[in-house]
Amino acid sequence: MIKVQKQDFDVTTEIKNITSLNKNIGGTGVFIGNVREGNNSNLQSMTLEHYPIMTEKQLEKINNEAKTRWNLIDSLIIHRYGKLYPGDQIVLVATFSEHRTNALKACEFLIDWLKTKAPFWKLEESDKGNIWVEEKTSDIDAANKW
Amino acid sequence: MIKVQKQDFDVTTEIKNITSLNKNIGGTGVFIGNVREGNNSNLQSMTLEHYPIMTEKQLEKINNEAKTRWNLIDSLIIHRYGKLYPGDQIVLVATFSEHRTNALKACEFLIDWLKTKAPFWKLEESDKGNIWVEEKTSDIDAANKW
Amino acid sequence: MQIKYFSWVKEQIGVDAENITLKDNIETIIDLINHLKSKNEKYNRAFKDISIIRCAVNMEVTNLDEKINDNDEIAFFPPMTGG
Amino acid sequence: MQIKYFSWVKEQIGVDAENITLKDNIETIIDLINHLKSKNEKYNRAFKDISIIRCAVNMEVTNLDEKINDNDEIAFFPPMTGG
Repeated sequence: MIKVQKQDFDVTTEIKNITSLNKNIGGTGVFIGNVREGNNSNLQSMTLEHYPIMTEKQLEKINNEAKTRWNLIDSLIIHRYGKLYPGDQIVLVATFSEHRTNALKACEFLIDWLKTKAPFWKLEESDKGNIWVEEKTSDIDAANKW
Repeated sequence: MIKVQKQDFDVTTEIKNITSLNKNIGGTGVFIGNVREGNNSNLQSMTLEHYPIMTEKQLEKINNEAKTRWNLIDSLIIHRYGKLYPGDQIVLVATFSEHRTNALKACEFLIDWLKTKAPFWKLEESDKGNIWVEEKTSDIDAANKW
Repeated sequence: MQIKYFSWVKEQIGVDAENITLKDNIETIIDLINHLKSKNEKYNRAFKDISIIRCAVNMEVTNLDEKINDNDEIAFFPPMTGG
Repeated sequence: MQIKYFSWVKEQIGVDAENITLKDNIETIIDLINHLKSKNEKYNRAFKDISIIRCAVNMEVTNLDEKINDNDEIAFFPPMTGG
């Protein structure tokens, strides 16, 4: 399942919505991304812009790719947009499988692909002014390894 | 932090207890293990026995090993014991880092090591009778790869 | 044809979307970019370094040599930074 | 010396813990196992296949040739299945 939303999410609720439906889920892999305050720049806020409809299409595509590659009972991506503050949750990836290996690998894959293939752009508002976050070489490498 | 307990845990509460203390956490890796009903055996319950005090010592040791190997801001292991039912949560591993790679690798490591190095024994109560879960070769291999 | 802009591409051009009618000599995205650059300095600046421009045709990421036609939705943006 | 048993080792022996006084000829864990096996059939059955017996001395996992002494806490159990 895919959710692109402005509002926050509750990890327990989101996970139990799925595990309560299937008692054969033995392993759940989860990744949560938060806004970091940063060591030097003193971040005040971060605004996530996205490309509505294309975002949902891309997340759906990435999620389906994970389901093709690993034996998953279910998987979930929640990605927020709008203005967020240090400590706020940005993204949730959760993968549900009978056994842990599939869940953990798929979880890592999903967050790696989201980094470079989900149409979001991050504007950091800090002491240094407003700066658009640039693509990282390490993220491109991480996406390409799959 | 290590918790060995009979009672259930709430994932959101456990994670926020840590992320609320440090706004430089950018990535949280989580693994949740649940009791599986199983495909054939129709599991009724699972009783987890453990070796009090040694359990805490071992979990502490494993957790410290993760902190030595990866750059983590914090990490948490909660392991339940006692009688559990299909769908119940057994174990929570959560790793907190500035960036996702450290968190995800450490999370995978922790659950791999817990499988063969934490003094728990699982008794499955099903249609087939009461059977102690045996060590899996795949778990030994997973632990040895780190 | 509708064109959408995101992130600093949008900021430099000054609008988030616009409609244009394709001229006959515009067959690919790169033709479209050259056409836009000829309009004024804002476009010229936004598209100065084409290596950091990504584009989508009908919400699918494509290369700049992709053929386009009048009822396509085109989008220009910097590399994506999701997650 | 206190000895603790877990899982099916405990079930087969019939107690979860017991105190014994070390005899002079018992120097290692394997000596202790052989001593226990000589006591009765329950121990004999529990320790029949030594390859699936794990042990800890003072809550540290060790090998069966580990030296032991009278104030150690020894534990016998099958391979651990945590997580």
